[in-house]
Amino acid sequence: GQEGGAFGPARHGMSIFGDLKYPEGFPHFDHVNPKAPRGGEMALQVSASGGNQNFLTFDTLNMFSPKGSGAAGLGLLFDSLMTSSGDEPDAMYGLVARSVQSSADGLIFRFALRPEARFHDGSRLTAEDVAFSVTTLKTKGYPSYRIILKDVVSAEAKAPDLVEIVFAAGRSREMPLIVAGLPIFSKAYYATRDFEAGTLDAPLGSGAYRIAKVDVGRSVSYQRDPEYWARDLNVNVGTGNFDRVRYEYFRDREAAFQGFTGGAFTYREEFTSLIWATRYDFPAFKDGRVKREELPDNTPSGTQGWFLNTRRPQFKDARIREAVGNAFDFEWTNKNLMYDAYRRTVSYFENSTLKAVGKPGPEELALLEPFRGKVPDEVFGEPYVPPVSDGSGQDRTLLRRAQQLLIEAGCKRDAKSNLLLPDGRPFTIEFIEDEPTLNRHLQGFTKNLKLLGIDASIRVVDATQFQRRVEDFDFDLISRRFSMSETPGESLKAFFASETANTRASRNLAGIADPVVDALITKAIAAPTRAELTHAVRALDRVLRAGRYWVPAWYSGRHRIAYWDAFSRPATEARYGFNPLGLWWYDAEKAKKAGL
Amino acid sequence: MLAYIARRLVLMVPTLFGILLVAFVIVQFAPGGPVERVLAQLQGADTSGSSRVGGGSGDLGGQSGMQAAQSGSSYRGAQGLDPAFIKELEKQFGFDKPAHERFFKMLWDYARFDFGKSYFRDATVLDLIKEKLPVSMSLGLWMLLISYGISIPLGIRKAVKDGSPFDIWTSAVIVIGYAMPGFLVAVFLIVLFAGGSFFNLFPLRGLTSDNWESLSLGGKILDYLWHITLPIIAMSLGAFATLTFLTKNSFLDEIRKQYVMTARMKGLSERAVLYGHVFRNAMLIVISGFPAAFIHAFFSGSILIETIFSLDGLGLLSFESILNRDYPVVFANLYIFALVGLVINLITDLTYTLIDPRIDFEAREV
Amino acid sequence: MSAAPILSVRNLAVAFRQGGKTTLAVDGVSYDLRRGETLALVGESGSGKSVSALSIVRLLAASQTTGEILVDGEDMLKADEARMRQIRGNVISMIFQEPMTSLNPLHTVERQISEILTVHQGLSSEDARARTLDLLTRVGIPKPETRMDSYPHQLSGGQRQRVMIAMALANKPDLLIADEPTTALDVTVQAQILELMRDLQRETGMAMLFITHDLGVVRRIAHNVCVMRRGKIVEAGPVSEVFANPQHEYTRALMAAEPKGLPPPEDLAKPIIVQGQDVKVWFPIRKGLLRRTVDHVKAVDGISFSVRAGQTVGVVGESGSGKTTLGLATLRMIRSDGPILYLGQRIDQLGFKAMRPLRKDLQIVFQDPYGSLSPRLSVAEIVEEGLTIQQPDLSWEARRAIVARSLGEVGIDPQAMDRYPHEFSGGQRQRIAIARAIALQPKFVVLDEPTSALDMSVQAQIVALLKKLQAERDLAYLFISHDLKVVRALANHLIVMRHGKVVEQGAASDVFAAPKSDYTRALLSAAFA
Amino acid sequence: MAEPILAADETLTPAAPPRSRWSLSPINRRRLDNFKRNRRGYGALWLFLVLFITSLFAELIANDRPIIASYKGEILFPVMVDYPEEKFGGFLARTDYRDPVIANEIKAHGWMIFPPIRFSYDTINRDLPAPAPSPPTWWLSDAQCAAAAAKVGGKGCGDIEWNWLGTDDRGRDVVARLIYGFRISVLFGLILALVASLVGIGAGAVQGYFGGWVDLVLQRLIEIWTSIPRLYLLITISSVVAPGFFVLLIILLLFEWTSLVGVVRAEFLRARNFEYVNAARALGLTDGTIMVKHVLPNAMVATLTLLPFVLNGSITTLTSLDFLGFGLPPGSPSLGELLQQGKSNLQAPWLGISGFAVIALMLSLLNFIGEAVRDAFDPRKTFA
Ligand SMILES: Nc1ncnc2c1ncn2[C@@H]1O[C@H](COP(=O)(O)OP(=O)(O)OP(=O)(O)O)[C@@H](O)[C@H]1O
Ligand SMILES: Nc1ncnc2c1ncn2[C@@H]1O[C@H](COP(=O)(O)OP(=O)(O)OP(=O)(O)O)[C@@H](O)[C@H]1O
Ligand SMILES: [Mg+2]
Ligand SMILES: [Mg+2]
Repeated sequence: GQEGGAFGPARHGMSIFGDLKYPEGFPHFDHVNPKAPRGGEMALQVSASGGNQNFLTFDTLNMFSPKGSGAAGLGLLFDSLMTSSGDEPDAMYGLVARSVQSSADGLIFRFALRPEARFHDGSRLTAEDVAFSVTTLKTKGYPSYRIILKDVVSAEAKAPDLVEIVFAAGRSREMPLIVAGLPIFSKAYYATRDFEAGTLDAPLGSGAYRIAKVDVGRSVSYQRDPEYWARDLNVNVGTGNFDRVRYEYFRDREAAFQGFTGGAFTYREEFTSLIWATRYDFPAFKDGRVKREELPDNTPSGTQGWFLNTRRPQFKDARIREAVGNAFDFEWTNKNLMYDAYRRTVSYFENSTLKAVGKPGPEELALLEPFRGKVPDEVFGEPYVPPVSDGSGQDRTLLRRAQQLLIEAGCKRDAKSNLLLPDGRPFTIEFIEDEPTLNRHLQGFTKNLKLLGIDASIRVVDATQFQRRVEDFDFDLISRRFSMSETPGESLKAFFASETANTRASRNLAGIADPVVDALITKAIAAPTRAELTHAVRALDRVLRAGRYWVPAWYSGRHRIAYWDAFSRPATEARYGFNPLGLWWYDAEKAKKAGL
Repeated sequence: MLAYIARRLVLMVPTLFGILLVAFVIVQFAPGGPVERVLAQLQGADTSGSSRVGGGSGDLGGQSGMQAAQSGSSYRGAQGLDPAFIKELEKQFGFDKPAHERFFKMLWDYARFDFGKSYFRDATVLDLIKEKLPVSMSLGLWMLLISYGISIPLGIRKAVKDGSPFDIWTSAVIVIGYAMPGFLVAVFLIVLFAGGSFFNLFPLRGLTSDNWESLSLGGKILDYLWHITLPIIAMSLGAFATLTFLTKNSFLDEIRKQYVMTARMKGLSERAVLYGHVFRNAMLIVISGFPAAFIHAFFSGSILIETIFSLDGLGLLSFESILNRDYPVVFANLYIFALVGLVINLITDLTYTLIDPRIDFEAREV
Repeated sequence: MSAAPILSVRNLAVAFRQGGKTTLAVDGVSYDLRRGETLALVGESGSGKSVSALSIVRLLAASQTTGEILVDGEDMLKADEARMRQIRGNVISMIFQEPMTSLNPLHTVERQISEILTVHQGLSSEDARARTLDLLTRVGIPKPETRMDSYPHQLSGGQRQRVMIAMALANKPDLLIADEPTTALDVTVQAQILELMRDLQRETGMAMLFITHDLGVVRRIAHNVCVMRRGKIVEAGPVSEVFANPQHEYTRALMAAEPKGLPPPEDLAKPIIVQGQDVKVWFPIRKGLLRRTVDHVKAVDGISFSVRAGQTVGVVGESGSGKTTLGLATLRMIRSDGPILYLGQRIDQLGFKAMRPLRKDLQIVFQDPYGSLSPRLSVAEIVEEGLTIQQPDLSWEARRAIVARSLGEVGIDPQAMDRYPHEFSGGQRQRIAIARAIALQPKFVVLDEPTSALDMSVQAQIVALLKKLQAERDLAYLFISHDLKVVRALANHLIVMRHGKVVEQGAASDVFAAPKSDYTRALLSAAFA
Repeated sequence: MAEPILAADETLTPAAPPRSRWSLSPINRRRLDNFKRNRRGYGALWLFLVLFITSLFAELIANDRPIIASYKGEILFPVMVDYPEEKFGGFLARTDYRDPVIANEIKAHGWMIFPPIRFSYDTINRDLPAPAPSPPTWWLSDAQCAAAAAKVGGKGCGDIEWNWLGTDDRGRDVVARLIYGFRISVLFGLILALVASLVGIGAGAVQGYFGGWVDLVLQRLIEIWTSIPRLYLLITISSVVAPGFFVLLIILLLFEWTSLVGVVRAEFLRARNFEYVNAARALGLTDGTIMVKHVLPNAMVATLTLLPFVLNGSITTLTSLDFLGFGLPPGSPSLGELLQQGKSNLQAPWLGISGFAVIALMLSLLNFIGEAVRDAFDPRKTFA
């Protein structure tokens, strides 16, 4: 007898709501060029970190241990049970796993493995290895893995090609996907080695690339494995086209940029509007050897903004919170400090289908209606959008509105024109930051707050101290950026639920504690289909925005990339997976022209 | 003198104790510890502060403006932190024990020169220092050589030619060199000589090329020199000023004394007079500072220059370990450098007596 | 004697400028000096003797020199530095007036002397060492091997002077400029040195420009003499002529001047001011890197003495016999063993602080006046300093008046009191040191060779001053000197020292009249020969 | 016979004319003269004083508030007094006199006189012709200025407010920041350097002069003191109080003084053996007097030489603290911040260059002054 009820059918892929774009036996993903030539090299910098990776340096080839800083690209060494498709928000298709089936209650997942899966040393990749990998990451892995894998109860090899993962009841929706995406280590290899060791020995993997060369702290190169067991697998067709992949590290931003101009590496994603706007005037760019492009980014842009700590007396009143938001002139900031490179974030789910726009549709209304009276009426109209200023940096209309709101909320001024809270205490706001980057943008913000009579100041502290203060909610206003998933689930609680409002170290920075929000989160988590999820989250977005818990910042919605003109790319973009390293290929002809 | 040396050596023990105690107490009060550091890093913050040094980040905030998101799988589960996990971390770093217990354990370990391992790297502290030493030594020794090699003769010449045009223009050059911030110069040099815009002549990073192992000895030396040229230039511009002026002024003070006249009367060459006679009298501080400078050269570090040229030296190590709350590294660094410092101080004092036999350290009871 | 002068000075003038004022230190001096000849330059302290000598080798900083200085026909004022280097130390050597400050304090005796040998003669280091040893022996340094590694501060004044002399003679120069070369030497050693110079003169035909205030010495060794006063030569000629028949009023005065008179007889009823019993000062000799003590220099080795109010105890004896050390120990300037009492109170164990209130009663004039004057203080500040302790409420004007009077008393133009010490002549500095000590109105003064750099007339003036003060204030002196004439004029009690021990001690009159020990006898006979 | 000669020639002139209260003693006169004779140093002193004193009145030179204004017949002093905007018919708690609404209102009912530079160190130029850091206005073409000029009804760069040295990366006027930055740096540096030197010299002097146990113990204490992990101390302190001018000054002072101790101690160890120090002791002078008047001048050379660099060092320290985020509160006019911006904005050379130029100027002036002071106390220095 099986616990958890009967198992469903074995499938070649899985997704949160079960919808799969590609049928079993599909030849290749749509967004690849199946005929992409193989060869050449791509050299780049790390731009996203996982495990213990660090943007500035590395000292170990083990990125999954808590110790040290792992080299970039180590993920290339490892296969996972399944791999994401890139043009669906969360679907994954079998890589090492041939198929997957789950119990009716969704707590037990069984992955059937491909018998041909091999590690680089030729040994077979078995269910034992998968089970070992999951349990090891859960117990000894880098903390983020340990935290995520909390909901994994066990991972067991049922047969050499069958692994069973048991999840805890109430697991978050994405757990199976997370497990399916974990790297798979060789159990035999680690029998004689310490998994946590910060070693410089190349770890044994099974993936498309092997480590070719390591120059600690400076660069790490990978070589495509021509014998890769899954090279012709449908999920891999048209991917991994570069013979060599090289990651370069620079501790200094300017040095890195100069490295790029000199051809020390060939692909660069730009995160700074200033450099993008002003520095692309070097010879290689001018004579066309370096190309520059802005590609759309369709993934949720992340939730960045200044969260107002509602636990503080200043910010108890939503009117005051809105007034504070009015003091930030995004239009001026964007134009004068950021070369108009950004767009205003208005929603917690910006740049995704989950963002609420226009008047609520019938489904949303259905969700919201029960709360009429408990939420501001504006929830039933257009969602709140931060006001657009006249771009003068000091829009008097907005400030006047702020002033009115403050007075409505009961604020007064003392003899010296300092603003007082309704309870008579002086109104002070301290922005704390763990790095000075945003100070520029805050300058005008604080200036406007001061015009309103608020004693606003900025304080920069070191990251660790910052963390301590964030954990203790010891701040007035804080800037954070959270990544949002296209399929949010449990994580919504961490950000917005009242249960986390007073849990130390939670991510509910604003201290949102609203039963309506809680109820909508429950709806979202329980949503059985993507459509229902979307409605629930949009409704949630409306309620949250009506709460004025934050002063939203901005987002790019684009990838700004520059590269030495040696690459070609597939005609269709992967909507959810921006992955030049995996999908582009080396164009020898262009490369010759570019002098590479 | 023997008694004095013995006294000094014996006093090193309480001194080291004092140093560790004070540091330990202060560290206890510093807000945030290794646990917060781990948590901050989990949130994608740059806990070492190096990105601040290495140049501001993008417009989006977060580490270096890059996506601080955890890759692929993990960010989907962005969740709150489990208090049990925090407890576990505390235990891992030994913070479940009371402070005094930790302190005495540290003392006992250090007394046996057991410095333990870094919290955040799988390496012993000594290995870390060993790993970073070559960089620091390279920078330090060259700087020392250049600054002493140029400043002292220059200072002497300036003293001899006090008030002449030579004196004036060298002063101006030195002061301007000093006022130039090394990090700006460094960046300027990189743009000019190591980027794709002007001359791509010098390497951007490190001490050696990645094919260093395969080079011949001469090739190795050339490669090494090729690498350190820019950092050394950037660092040394400001290095002459104090030493040169100190030399000049000390010389000015001595140069008209009676014994110099005697030396001149002997018919000695100007060089012999200046270096043979005046030097030792004038340069007590400079000469006796040399052993210290020499030893320090091994451990010197410049966070900014190391960052700009991606040189992993002790400067960065100690800076990062402090901001990272990597206490084993912090305390071991402190202990080792303090110990070295104490020995250097003693050596310096002994050099005083070698330079000037009249010097002693006793109290004058008469 | 060859006809062409090796040195010919024409119309030499040296001017100093400070604070916009110009002081003419040497004013149109001309003389000739031939090979094998000795020219003595005598004259009043501060008359420009040293300045004129220094200008020959162009070692005067911050001055304007005009005229002509021909050495072997070559004008020194026009020669370039390289040429000057060849000349200095080789053709011309110089013994500086102040040996105490003229040696490099951080070089050993050996190094100082051998350097000049290696530079000009290219001797190897062993040869140079051997030569150095020989030179040291010849200038009368006892046990020179043990002295080779000494630093100047470990030597007595006379020893330092002899090191200077050895240095100057090392290269057998053609012209030796000796600026008061024997001031710190006792008569026997002085004789030995003069003999050495004369030998050298005979041997190499060396010419000597000999600056001194000791007319006896002039008579003994000089062929010609120039008498200087206020920067001018007032009289010149062969020694015999000038001495026999001085023309200028000043010359006559100089010749006649001599510390005269006898001290009052000892008054045993007066209280004992300072007393020492079996005083010992042993300096450790240190060797090696760790500076272990291997032996001792027994500088003062069990000396007992007492000084009464109104009494002057003269201390005489061979150079290096421990006189200075004794004086310093008496004032507790160095550590010593054996009780020392001041007004019956033991002070030999007193510390720094405890001594301080007594200091104003116990004063000292150091043997090395130059070294004892702070180089960055003006003379006024130096002399005034003691007053600020003694009479802290004096107004600035009053203090300056006292300073001016004190300086005037020792014969220094008070208008010069705002100058720095280095802007004075050797003798002037010595007098400044005396003025400083006296300004404090002490009860007891140690005078360590206070008149060694003074010409006869000033010497007499100082002696008279000391006597006057003694009479007025019942001052007690411990008077250290080589100049037995001065001692005779001042001291009523005498201690004769040798090798750190007392050879003879007693009432001065007795000792002068009937010396008991051979050493004293030799000393006296040399002095009053 | 000797005495008459003396008496005849050396007339004892009165020492000096009586000194008035404020005049210098002759030797100090001479020192002052020596100082003045070093023309470079003397000139540098004047220039420095002029710059420094001018910068003390920075509020009257570069400010975003009028020095004086007349509104509806009332004379106002906005530089000194905060007037709420209500006074001028607005609604805000503070008045931004640069705001066209207010400016027009005041002009309509009176007049106002602005300082020559109408930006304060923290004034954001809201009408930038180009995104910040925007270049010096004279560097721009009229086309670039057109948009900004249109707002004030003009056409080209001549019609807009000028940023002579451009703006920093937050749109603040560089000249204004330099003026205020110079003031804060010099004040900070001078106080720090002077107090630190005083304490450092004192400690070094005591150690070197007395030697023995005093030296042994003090030296050990200093060894312990200098080993204090400063960054932690800073972090700790700054977590309690917001780091500002005085907090930073005190924290830096706590450590800066040790830098001179070693040098001074060495000089004292050496000089206490000099004959003239013994002589001073024999005079019965107090230890303090001996140390200050006789020994210290020897240590002064090193101290005077190092002083300008200590001062400059404090600027550098401030810079590095800025880097770490422990510096002056964000927004303060710090030269360090300007240099730092220069580094991250290579396309805007005016930032780095102007910051560097001010520091170089300041350092040169101080060095020249230091040289002249040294000359003044050098007994052998004579000027032809
Ligand atoms: N550097 C100087 N600046 C100003 N005046 C000076 C300087 N050096 C010497 N003098 C003055 O020049 C005069 C001559 O000095 P000099 O040393 O030649 O005297 P001297 O004849 O050697 O006397 P003594 O016998 O006392 O040594 C003195 O009055 C002295 O004050
Ligand atoms: N600091 C010292 N260290 C070692 N030896 C010393 C020291 N000071 C003096 N001496 C030695 O002690 C002896 C006595 O010296 P002192 O200076 O008392 O002689 P002196 O009688 O004053 O001689 P002079 O007449 O030459 O001045 C000398 O041999 C000298 O070398
Ligand atoms: Mg003389
Ligand atoms: Mg003596």
